[in-house]
Amino acid sequence: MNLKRILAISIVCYIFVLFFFQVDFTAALEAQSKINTLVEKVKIPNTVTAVYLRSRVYDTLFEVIVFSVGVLGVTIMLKAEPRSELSEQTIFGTAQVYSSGIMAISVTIFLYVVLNGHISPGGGFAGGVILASSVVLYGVSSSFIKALSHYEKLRMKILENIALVIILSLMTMGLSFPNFTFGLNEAQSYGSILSGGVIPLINLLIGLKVYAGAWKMASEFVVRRGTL
Amino acid sequence: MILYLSIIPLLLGGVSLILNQRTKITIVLTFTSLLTSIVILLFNIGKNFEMVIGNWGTLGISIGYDEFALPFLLAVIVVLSAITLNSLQKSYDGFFYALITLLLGSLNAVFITRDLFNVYVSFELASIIGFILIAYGRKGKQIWATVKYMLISALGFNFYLIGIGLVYMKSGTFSFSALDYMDKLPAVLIFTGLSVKSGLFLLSMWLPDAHANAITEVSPILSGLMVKIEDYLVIRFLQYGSFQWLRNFYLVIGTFSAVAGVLFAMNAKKAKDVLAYHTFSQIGFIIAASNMAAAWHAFSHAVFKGLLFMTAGNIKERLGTQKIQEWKGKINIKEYIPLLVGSAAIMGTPLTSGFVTKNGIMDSISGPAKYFLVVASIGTVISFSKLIFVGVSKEKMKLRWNMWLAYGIMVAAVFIHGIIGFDTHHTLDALIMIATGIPLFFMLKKFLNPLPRIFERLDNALILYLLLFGIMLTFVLE
Amino acid sequence: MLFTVTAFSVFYLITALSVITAKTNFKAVIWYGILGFFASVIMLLLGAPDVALTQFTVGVTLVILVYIMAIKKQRRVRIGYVPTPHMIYRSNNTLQGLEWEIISRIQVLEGYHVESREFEGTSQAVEALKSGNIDIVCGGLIDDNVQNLDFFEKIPYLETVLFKIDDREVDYIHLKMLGKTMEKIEAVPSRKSYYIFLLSNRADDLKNFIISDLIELKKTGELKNIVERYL
Amino acid sequence: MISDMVIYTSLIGAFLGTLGMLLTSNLIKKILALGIVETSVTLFFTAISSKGGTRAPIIPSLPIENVHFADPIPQAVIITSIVIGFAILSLLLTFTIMLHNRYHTVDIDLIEGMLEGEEE
Repeated sequence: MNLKRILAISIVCYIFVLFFFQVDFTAALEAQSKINTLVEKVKIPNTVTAVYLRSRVYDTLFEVIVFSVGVLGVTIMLKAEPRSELSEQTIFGTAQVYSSGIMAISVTIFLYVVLNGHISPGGGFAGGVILASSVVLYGVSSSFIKALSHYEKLRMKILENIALVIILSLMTMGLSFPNFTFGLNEAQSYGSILSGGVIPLINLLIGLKVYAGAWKMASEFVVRRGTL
Repeated sequence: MILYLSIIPLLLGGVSLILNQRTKITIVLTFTSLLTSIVILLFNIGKNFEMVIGNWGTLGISIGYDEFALPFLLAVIVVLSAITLNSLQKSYDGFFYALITLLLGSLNAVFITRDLFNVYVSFELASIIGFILIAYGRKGKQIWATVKYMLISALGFNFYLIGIGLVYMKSGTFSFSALDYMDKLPAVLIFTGLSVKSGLFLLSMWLPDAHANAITEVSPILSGLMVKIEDYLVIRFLQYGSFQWLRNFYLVIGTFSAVAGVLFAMNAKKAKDVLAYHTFSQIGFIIAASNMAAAWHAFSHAVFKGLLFMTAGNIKERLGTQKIQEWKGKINIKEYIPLLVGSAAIMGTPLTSGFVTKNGIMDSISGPAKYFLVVASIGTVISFSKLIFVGVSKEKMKLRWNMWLAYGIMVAAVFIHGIIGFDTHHTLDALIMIATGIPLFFMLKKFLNPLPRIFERLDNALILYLLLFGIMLTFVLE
Repeated sequence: MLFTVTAFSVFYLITALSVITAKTNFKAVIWYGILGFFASVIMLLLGAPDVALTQFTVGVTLVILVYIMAIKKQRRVRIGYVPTPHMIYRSNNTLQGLEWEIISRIQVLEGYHVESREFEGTSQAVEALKSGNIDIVCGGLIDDNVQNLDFFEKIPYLETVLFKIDDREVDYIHLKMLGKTMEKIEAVPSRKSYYIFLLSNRADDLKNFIISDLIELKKTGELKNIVERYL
Repeated sequence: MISDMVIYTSLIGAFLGTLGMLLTSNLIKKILALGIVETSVTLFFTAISSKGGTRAPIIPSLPIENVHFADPIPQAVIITSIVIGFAILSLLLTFTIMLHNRYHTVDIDLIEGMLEGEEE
């Protein structure tokens, strides 16, 4: 046991000492021309979103599928596992009030981050995760059964599936026709919400999809392991 | 056009993920995507091109197609169609077929991409599907095999990301062509980062556990296709300048893996363990040569190893055990023939695909490594004699049509490949190898006992991997 | 600028060290959350607000998930029983009986925490099962006693014979109880039936466990021993 | 200069994470250590993107100023990798729950010991 530890530490130290003397820091990076091209072609202020959803959208397609497979994998793998009891959750009054407040704020942040994803920092994934984590916090600290029921009430499952299909088809359109933007770019002034063409729509759908997926994943965990 | 090789299966797979309650629709979608892949592949055979998706220049993702990708794309189609046929009429749900469709898309994507980061993304999708498929039976052993695989491979992929980060810092693009002007460090990081999934001895010690414990339909995918991704990338990267110096290293580690894998396989007692250890050995052959012949050996290995794993899995499901001792006299002739064909191919018998491609590898290697590979070949004969002399029962057994078809596709692929490429000048060597191997098996039979599996523990596997990583980094120092 | 980034880098490394040297899972998770925070601050300073936002939100969610995972909470099984001699009854403040022997194996084999609750009659126990207050009902229930109810699972565990007295049917245990009070009964064996456990629909895992355990008990002959000890 | 420093930080972070994965036998802590490696790689990519400058690559108004912008491509790319890492870590946690339900422990030495005794 001790030998193993010493061996492990020495090997890892050796590797990283070699690393430090090898890394070559002389970079030939010039971002200006890339940014010029991106702004000229996509016409949105946030160039990261332009790369993420236009020039390298093929990667993002895979990313969306990886996330969906991950969520479904978690759900299906945990299906046969024993459930924990949820009914007897002790609720603190203050926590309930605060977490309801946080819920309301986070819905606003979700919409802002998602719809402004092409103008200011943000995007579908971050927005969806923000909303999901705040709902999980609400459920864990206040009433988990209430939080669980909204998934059925809002028909999130159907919404999520529709969102996935539309995302995939929009991305395929973007891959097949390089100039596919719904033609909104030209009509709107630079920097307004609608100037993104389909980008705000894709961001919103990714946000919904990620929110539903992350919430589903977290709720499966809570159902199996119990609340706080 | 070539882009749709991956896009169509991904789209249909996304639809099947949604419809995972309706098994029949997902099966139809799987076959549809297999058919479209075949059609698109037929249109592209013989071409050689590279292009950027959507005219983005260095900002976009480049894809391409050439002769190196053909064996791998063919292997994907053959193995996945056989697996899907074999899985019909068993109790698989729609999610399984959705995963198979997505796997088809992601594997096709790896074999056509020319972008370093896209390799990461599509490889990661394929591996996530692999993780879920290994644990599909929900048994303790399977879950532990998955966790081991996930931890080691996730660590390796972070090294890969550091490597491509260095490439980007130097060149400003993720395209493969940037690899021409790199120094040695990114090459080492990229190779070791990906090699956790390559199936080489010492580098991926999680493999026997995962391959031997997975369910019948999944083992062929893991052994036939998942480990081939890294083999393809090794062969592909060798075309670029900064990887050339690694060729000798590939030769050494490939030969070592070929011999060590055979040593473990000869001593194993369980059928799927034997096959899993032979993955080490055959991948060793491929990596040692790393040329066009190796690419075709990857194809033939995918087919005959898939056939062997599928047959062994079906027999295990029927008899309830995978110890070869207890199979004696219980195997039906209809299961014995695929087993025999697969074993003949892996041993390199003339007229099978293994003979053609193994000779191609042997021709391209010179020096002392060749003798070790001959030893490994004889060892292969010894260890597969266990499966050949297993004894056939006279009982009647009804084989369902889909299994007939599944076996038929693979057996036909083995023989067609073997007959097209048949060449007389190595026939005598192959026959001599088989003739020495079988008597040796009967002599050594008593001394063969399973070797300890101490290297396969999680911590030891991680330490071995990092040890080899350290050795490779030492070579970078001038 | 350089100073700020240096300071946060040092903090980042200190928190990383704290995660790997933390004594408990709980502390490790808390340090991991702080690590994600420092990482996203560095990213923000380096001009990558998108990455910082994503990293921060993912970090928070992961912390929540791991936190839930790391808190060990055992499965609780609540048993409602109708006191019945031989089957399940309380003596010297401990439960005893045939059914108790079978059910309490969950406690030993699966490590679940078992709580018991007493009911006066079968209907009250079934009512409690319906409202989700208990998971299992036992106490000499027969297959015919409960019908047309779809919110629970029946698990038959022992074969029995029903006897006919006058115009009502009585099972073996109740016949024995009657035998103690009355002098003479005319009991005619009428037909076969089963003793059952009633399981809440929500307890799939319990159902699987009890069924597989019963098969094992029957195979090893232990069930016979238990039955003989009490009847 | 700043980005070089962050590159060093991220490499040391990856080093600490790798060590953490090797030195503990607690599965949950192994997963957290893997998370450290992933976060460090994310930092590495942001450091690369800021090689040319540390101004966020968001252009509010059109004539593009000639200041030192960060490179948007590594940033966009690493967001993808964060998402994939998140999916993998949550799958790992799922499998940890399943292992805990079967073996009642998260200690890998104990789990491996129990598995060796298990047949088929």
